[in-house]
Amino acid sequence: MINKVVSSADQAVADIPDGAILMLGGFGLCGIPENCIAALIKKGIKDLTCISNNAGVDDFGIGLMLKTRQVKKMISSYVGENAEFERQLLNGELEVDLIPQGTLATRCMAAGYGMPAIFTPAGIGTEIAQGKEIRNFHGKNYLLEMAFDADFALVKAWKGDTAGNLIYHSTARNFNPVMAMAGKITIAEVEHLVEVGELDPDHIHTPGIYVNRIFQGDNYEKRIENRTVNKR
Amino acid sequence: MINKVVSSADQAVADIPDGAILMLGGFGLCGIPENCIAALIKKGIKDLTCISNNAGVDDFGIGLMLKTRQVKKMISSYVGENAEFERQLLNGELEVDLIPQGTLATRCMAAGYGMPAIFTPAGIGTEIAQGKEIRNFHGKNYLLEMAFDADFALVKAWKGDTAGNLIYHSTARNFNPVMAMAGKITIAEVEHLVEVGELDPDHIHTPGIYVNRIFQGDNYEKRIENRTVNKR
Amino acid sequence: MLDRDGIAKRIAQEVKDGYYVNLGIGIPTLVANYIPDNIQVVLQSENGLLGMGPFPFEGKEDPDLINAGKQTITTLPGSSIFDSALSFGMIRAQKVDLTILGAMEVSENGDIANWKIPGKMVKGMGGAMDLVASAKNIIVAMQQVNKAGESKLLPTCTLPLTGIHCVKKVVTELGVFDILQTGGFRLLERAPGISVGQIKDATAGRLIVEGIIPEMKL
Amino acid sequence: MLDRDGIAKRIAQEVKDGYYVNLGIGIPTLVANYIPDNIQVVLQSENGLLGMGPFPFEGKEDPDLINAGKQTITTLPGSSIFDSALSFGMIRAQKVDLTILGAMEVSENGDIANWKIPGKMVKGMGGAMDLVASAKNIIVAMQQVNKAGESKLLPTCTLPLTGIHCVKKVVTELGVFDILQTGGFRLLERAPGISVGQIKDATAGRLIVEGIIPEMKL
Repeated sequence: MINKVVSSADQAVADIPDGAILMLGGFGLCGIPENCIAALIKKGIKDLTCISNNAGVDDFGIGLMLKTRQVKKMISSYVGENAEFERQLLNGELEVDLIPQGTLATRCMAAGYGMPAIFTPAGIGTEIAQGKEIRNFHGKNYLLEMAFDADFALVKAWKGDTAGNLIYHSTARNFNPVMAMAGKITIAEVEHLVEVGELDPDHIHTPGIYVNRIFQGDNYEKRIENRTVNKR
Repeated sequence: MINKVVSSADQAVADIPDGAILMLGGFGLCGIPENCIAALIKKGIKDLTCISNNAGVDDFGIGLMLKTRQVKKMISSYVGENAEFERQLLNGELEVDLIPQGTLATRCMAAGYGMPAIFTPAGIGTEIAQGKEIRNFHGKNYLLEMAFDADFALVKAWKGDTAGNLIYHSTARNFNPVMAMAGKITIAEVEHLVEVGELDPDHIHTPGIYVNRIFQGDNYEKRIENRTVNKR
Repeated sequence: MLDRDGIAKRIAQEVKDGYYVNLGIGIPTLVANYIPDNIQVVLQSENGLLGMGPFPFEGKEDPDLINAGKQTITTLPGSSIFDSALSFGMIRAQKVDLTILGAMEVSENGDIANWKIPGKMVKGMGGAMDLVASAKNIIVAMQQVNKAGESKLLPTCTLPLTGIHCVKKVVTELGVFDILQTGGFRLLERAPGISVGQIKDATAGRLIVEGIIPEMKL
Repeated sequence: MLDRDGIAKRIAQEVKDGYYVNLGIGIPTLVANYIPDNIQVVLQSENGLLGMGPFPFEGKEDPDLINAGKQTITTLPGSSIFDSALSFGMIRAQKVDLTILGAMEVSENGDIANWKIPGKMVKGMGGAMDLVASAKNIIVAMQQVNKAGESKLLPTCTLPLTGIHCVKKVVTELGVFDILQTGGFRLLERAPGISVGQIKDATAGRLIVEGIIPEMKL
């Protein structure tokens, strides 16, 4: 097998330049590449375009990179509650491209599958369709949407092996597998880095061929955005 | 959960009519729906269109349905060694549509993902491209290929639960998951039918929403087409 | 007049045995509380889960297990997990039988607006545009009248659209309406104590009232 | 003149550390036997496996574990299994670094024919059309001269094509050839004991011979 292990988050993101187009896995605050985000903040690169379903909150996730003014543009489906985000957006300091969540996921998938574009009905009849090609199949209209072209994908998995094979846990899977497939360079951080042979080949969600670098993350905070419980 | 269990292969295929368009999972003789094929032969329906990567061998797999003259048309990527197949084809008794293997898989996937068509470079510059729309993206030509529209998908999994969730074993996975997603009605036969809760949600390859009927198969022969070994 | 739970309770009657259902945020989420025990229903959460269970007991929250509203939840026996692309794949492929959404406006031809108010901070459409463009059966749960007393069942939507020609049924605090293929809100049921006249006054779009309109049973 | 194993041995020199490689049926399969132990290479089998291992020991065959040639094989530590759509997805996305295929004919502009002979029973193209249309680096392993003594390195292919402008390099029993972007077979190496003259006689397409052509080292 091909060994994809790098020693740290810093090393993993060392060559990400100013102005890079990044994908960041996660849904809300669930399954986000916490260590990579911390390393990007430490590194201080600027003018990033971030493709990520959400933009974090003020003090967690991509919100931390907004605070340090490293993000030029967000491509997301829902940006949620984030005061700094709102301030930058209203001041014209931040570009935001809002696109339907399924379109976001499928444009990632298209890149990972080598498909240049896909057809989806999402957005037909809305402002999302403006300027886009519409095509009718079997009586229904679809938008032609292009595969993403991201320089780096930063994903978080539960377990990974040294060959870059990844397994996600529960709904922390979300966008991570499709983004892992879609980056020109894919960087995976994992809670548990194991030797090859420890993962069942049938259980692997992301084959290592899609992963360029993998490292053992640490100090996962795993913030809960909306804690809802039943009383016992 | 919704219980998808039917008592037998016969019950599972009871409403498949003459002339139906079927998908059959498997690659070569590996991971094929043996019990469903036996039930179709017993039922004796005719004029079937079979979308399946291969056509079995003379005495196993879809080859058995060729012998009983139940197949009108095969849509496959490689039909292999099958004397009866060859005889019927040369006599004009059987239609065969040969398409690239990746195109076959992706046209299944497109159906399962609700995408009416996909773009692939496979076949550009060849007779496969004749009459098809070609489109250039980023300097490369792609063919527009349509999602399949199959009446029934017959798949074989290793384990399944009563809610229709499926897990495949090793390379017997092959076309089964994409076909399971692609049938208007999907019928799954499994080596081990278990209760809900026995499968880890993270390990499920085909979510039960795609499966309409599931049954415990029996007497799996699992023929090996090309036995290759190392001497000890 | 129905409260939020009343609307949810009425919508729960639309959920049939064997359905896969996607519940939006807000009133739709409450529908889960009123699904009868004697039918088999599976809830889909578009962040990648089939078989959404109830909230966890305190102390049992798993940050890796949330729903599309980012709430901590649980799985059930028979649940499955998948990625976001497959989640919207099964939605586009119409494997989800019923989608229940909130809305700011619905028009008499089934258009829906529920994601953007010009001049206000826009949070994004999330999965709503995918859901309304793909779902075969969409029921909207909403307040029929806004705080200014204006109807939100309109001839045409005034807000930016989420999707067109997609809403099949609307349940409000006042009643239940089918949206006809040919256009128009056909009144099916009145909320307890609400008259047809009150509903007429609260419907700006074309209202169709045929025969005696029964009061809904909850 | 190289035998089949000789061709495979020479091609193995093209396999670099860190490569993911797809090996076609026939001579390409033999390449696996000659990959040096000191480099890390992963074999992809398009029926859904990364990390193809050797044949199993007798009695250890698993009918559920085969390669694209339907041969019983094994996995290795670090192997992963996936479905056919993802398998061709990674091929189309050019994640596979090197594809080694057999051919009946190759043209001087890199076209390849390897799936169909008119008048003969056609078995199908399998995954070959996907591989040649997508792969960033394709090496063809083939006999340069057929049994009738005719060259199969041609100005243009005569058989139905599998793909166009895709072959980067050809290794035959006589030599190693680059296919130039501008067209033509550029001779890189001679097989042991083979002269440039013999290669010229066996190449119907445009042959480019520049400087001294070394004999290959095996």
